[in-house]
Amino acid sequence: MKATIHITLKAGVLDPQGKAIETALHRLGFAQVIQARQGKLIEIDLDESDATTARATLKDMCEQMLANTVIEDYEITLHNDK
Amino acid sequence: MKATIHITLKAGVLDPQGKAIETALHRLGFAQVIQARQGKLIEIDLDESDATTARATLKDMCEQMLANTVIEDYEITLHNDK
Amino acid sequence: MRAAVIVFPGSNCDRDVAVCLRQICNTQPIMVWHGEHTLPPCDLIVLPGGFSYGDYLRCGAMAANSPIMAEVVKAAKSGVATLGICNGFQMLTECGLLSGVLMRNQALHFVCRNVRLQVQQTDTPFTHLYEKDKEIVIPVAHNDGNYFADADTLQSLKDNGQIIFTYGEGDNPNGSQLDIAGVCDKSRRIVGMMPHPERRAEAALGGDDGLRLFAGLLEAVA
Amino acid sequence: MTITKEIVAEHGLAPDEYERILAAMEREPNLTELGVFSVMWSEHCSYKSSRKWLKTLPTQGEKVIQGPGENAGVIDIGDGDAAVFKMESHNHPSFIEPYQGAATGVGGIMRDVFTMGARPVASLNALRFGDPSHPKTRHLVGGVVSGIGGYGNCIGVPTVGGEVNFDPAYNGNILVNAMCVGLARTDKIFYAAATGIDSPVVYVGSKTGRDGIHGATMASAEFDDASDAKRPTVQVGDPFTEKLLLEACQELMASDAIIGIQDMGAAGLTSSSVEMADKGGVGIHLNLDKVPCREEKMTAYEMLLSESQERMLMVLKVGREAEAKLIFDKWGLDFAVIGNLTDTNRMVIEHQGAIVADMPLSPLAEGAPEYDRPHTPTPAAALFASPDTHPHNLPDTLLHLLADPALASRRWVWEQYDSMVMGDTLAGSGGDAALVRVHNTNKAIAISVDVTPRYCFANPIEGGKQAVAETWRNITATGATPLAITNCLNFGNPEKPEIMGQFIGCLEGMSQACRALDYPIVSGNVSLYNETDGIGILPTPAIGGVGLIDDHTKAIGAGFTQIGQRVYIIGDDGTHLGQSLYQQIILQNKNCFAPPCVDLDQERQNGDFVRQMILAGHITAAHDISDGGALVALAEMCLASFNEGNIGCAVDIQASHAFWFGEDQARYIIAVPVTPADACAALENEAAKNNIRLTSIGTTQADTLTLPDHAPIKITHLRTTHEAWFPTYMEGK
Ligand SMILES: Nc1ncnc2c1ncn2[C@@H]1O[C@H](COP(=O)(O)OP(=O)(O)O)[C@@H](O)[C@H]1O
Ligand SMILES: [Mg+2]
Repeated sequence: MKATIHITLKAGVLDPQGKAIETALHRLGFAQVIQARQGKLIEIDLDESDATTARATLKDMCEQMLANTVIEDYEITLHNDK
Repeated sequence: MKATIHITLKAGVLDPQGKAIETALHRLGFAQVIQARQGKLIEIDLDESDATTARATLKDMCEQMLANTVIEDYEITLHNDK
Repeated sequence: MRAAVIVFPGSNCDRDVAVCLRQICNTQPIMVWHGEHTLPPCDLIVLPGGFSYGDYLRCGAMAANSPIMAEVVKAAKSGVATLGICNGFQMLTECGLLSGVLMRNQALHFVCRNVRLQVQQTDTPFTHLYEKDKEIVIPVAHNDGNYFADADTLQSLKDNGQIIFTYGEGDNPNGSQLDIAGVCDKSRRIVGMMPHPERRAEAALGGDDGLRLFAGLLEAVA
Repeated sequence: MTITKEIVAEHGLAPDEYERILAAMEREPNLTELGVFSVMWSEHCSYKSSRKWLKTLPTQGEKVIQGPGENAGVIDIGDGDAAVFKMESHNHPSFIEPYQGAATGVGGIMRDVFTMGARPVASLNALRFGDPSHPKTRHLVGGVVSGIGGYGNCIGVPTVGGEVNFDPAYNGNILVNAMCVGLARTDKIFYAAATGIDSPVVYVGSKTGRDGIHGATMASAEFDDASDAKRPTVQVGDPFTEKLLLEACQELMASDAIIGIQDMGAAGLTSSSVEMADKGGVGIHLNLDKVPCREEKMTAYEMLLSESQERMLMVLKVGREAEAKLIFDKWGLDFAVIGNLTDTNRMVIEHQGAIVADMPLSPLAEGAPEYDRPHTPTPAAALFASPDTHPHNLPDTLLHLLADPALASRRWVWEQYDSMVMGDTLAGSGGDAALVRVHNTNKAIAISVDVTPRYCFANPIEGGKQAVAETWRNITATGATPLAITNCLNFGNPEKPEIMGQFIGCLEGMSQACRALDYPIVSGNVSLYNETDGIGILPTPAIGGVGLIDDHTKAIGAGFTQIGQRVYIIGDDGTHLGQSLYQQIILQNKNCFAPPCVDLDQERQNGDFVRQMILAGHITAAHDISDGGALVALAEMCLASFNEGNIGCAVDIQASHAFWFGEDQARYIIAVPVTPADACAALENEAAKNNIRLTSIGTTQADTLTLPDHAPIKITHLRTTHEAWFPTYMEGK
């Protein structure tokens, strides 16, 4: 099973990297940019075929280490193997 | 229009961060992890309602700044405003 | 004072702080490998600076999950004085012993230079040899030292006098809220700070403003 | 597969070189063997254009333990301590991907140093970028600087110095030269030579991927039909793994299990195994099935040519594998016995049950081609006749120079480097030479990296001399004794006679200076073909000098320490404005005039005097006069004043622009206490006795720099002017 995890900063948490991207895009002339935020993308290959178990395991990983839940949210997407 | 951009290392490029995450997950007892890769997630709010234009603009941003196309690939996903 | 320095893969200020502790204590501190499951009896735990696990994922995140950290948390909660310097500060926030987080520096650059610090609280075992509100100089060297916490947390840090070091006026190197350079927990025995006191511990390196912190600990906890 | 002319050409081999391969092999090579020849005979590995000339460099000296020929040079610094150092280029990768290119450059040179048993204690870099207004420059500066910091900061080795220059000649070819200095015990130096038939050959570190397999796009595409996307040739550095590799190697080196050790740098497994076996005069048998790989279905060709980072090759004593493996396991690194030494003098490679390469070693190594390329000497440049008829306002001229990209403060750069980790940096960036204490002793090593490419271009011999002399002066100005140098020779296309002429001229100048100053060359690196669309870089032989001071408490800095002290120039009056920044920036005259001459006897005499006086405690601040001339040097001493105080100088002599802005060599500015009352007289007497020219130019004072007949310049103003350009430029304003 493959999974994609999105880790994003909670609303209201300072995002210096997002801010910097926003400013740089404006400087490059992309005036349409209203806001930019930066997060993390983690792709995991899991030796597990049951989706429910996989999701539970990934949730554990996020809670224990991958995300800092004080400031970050996470979202797990599972992809079925082709 | 909101967009999500995934920036990932090209296949074959060493991913030290992913490797370190993988090792740490194993140490925490997640033996099921076969591989972990880390990428970036950029969320952009764009003042643009036409999907084609938005996509073209985002592509420009990626090529010019957001991705380092020597070693990274990018993937743009558009979300319609609710 | 029996001091224990925890060494993680990628720590690189472990020796520097050990040199400084040896000078103060006259004995070599105990170096404890991150993979250990027991902590030797000690009066001070130091989480040194560096790049544990390369600072990959989030600074301090993987170190906070090391086997030894469970013991460190236990000891710290039972009152053993605990000092996190730079990467060590990041670990203390990651494992919840201190509130707040250290975000990427505002300028998005690593910064290494001397900064002026105000000692805001002198009623901790770490700071009692300093004079309140007097400026001292200690170097910083970090990529992620931009202290962030929500408004309630900040208010409670202020109310409880937990902000112990702030950057001198106009000398904030990273965009930290309220110019915070170091905080303690409510017990005042767990301290995290971005500046490196061990780098300012002898005249040849520019002064002894940092050494006084360790000298203070020797008096307070031994 | 038969080897066609096209395949030979794809591998960068000339037709006559292929004839030599056929003769050496006594048969047609297969593709893997051809790949091995192509990397071993590349300019980078074989030094085929430069070898003849490198042999002329002075490499011997009383303090030299190991000269060129190993991973790094080694010198004796007393008490059983040795300094191990080398400089290397990573120019092309840094142009393609500045962050990773620079980062892996730092990682590579550190491995060269710790391979020899040394712990790296200092890192420096010499950087050249194109015109600041060139569209690529800002991005390249930002990437390179954060890449150097990213790697060095993480591994925990202080970056203590370097240089940054801009010139349109580097628009299409930036230079990223990294130097590393390590410390070892003289009885624990490790070498590459592999000896002992049957000794196990061990691979440690990171896994092998398809990184940086170049010059072979076609061939590898044929080999690997699975790959679709075009494979990047950029390598990504992993400083965290390198830190673990460093610690693991140090742990193993404490035992006596290692016979020989060599990092896998350029041409990876191929060059490391060929070099180890060839130096030991043995043969080597490798089984590639044992090589730890990070990608699937890697071919022998790919494994042999991969340039994946953070890897080492070792030959262990028979039976010591298990204890070594324990150490690498502890640090979480790969460890694999991949072969053994043989008595065949051949390299035999086995993969999936077949012998995929079987080749004689000596043609690969010392039997590589060596060329005496045609060369024409650089014609002499005309002397510059100074149009000093309408002198400009001195303070304005000074401020203008200090604000120029050529002289503006590099603080923006060096504050991104951790310069203090390891707790022994006594002086980092911002002075003449960096000073790094030998841990737990009173000794310190002094290190400086220099070259003035515009001088080298105008006159390669004088330029070569000047580069060596400037590092020598910088080290001297701290009170340390210069001991030896490393170098990184960056030039254009050696197949052009005028470029080869520059190369030979610079080497000639370097040699003269090294001999005159007892300052041998112990290691180095050559980077040729720095050329785009026929435009070559300026000849840039970067020199890294290393010196020693026995008692670091006697060392001094460039900054003034107290007001009321007498300030002198040591050496002749400034006269020479040709190639000066004054000529180029103020007069806007970019013509190629003759650079200042370097009188090596005078260098030696003046420098030895300065050093003696520093060690005797007579001098409180010293700074050599280089780019910008005497007034710029004086301003820099004000800017560097103790604890960023604002100690200025009241200048009390009237002098011409040539005096203040000439870039004549062999000169210093010093500050001397006026108490006891006869201190200055004593120094003046001493100078007279030694035939040293000493000119009193003023007295240190608080807050301002004043020149006769001009309004005072506030040091704070000097500082804002000097600090402004870099951050403003990098913010893109
Ligand atoms: N310009 C030079 N001056 C002196 N020695 C040099 C020079 N260039 C290369 N060398 C020496 O030649 C040897 C091979 O250099 P190089 O291929 O750069 O080493 P590595 O294989 O470690 O990358 C080294 O010992 C180096 O010190
Ligand atoms: Mg080498």
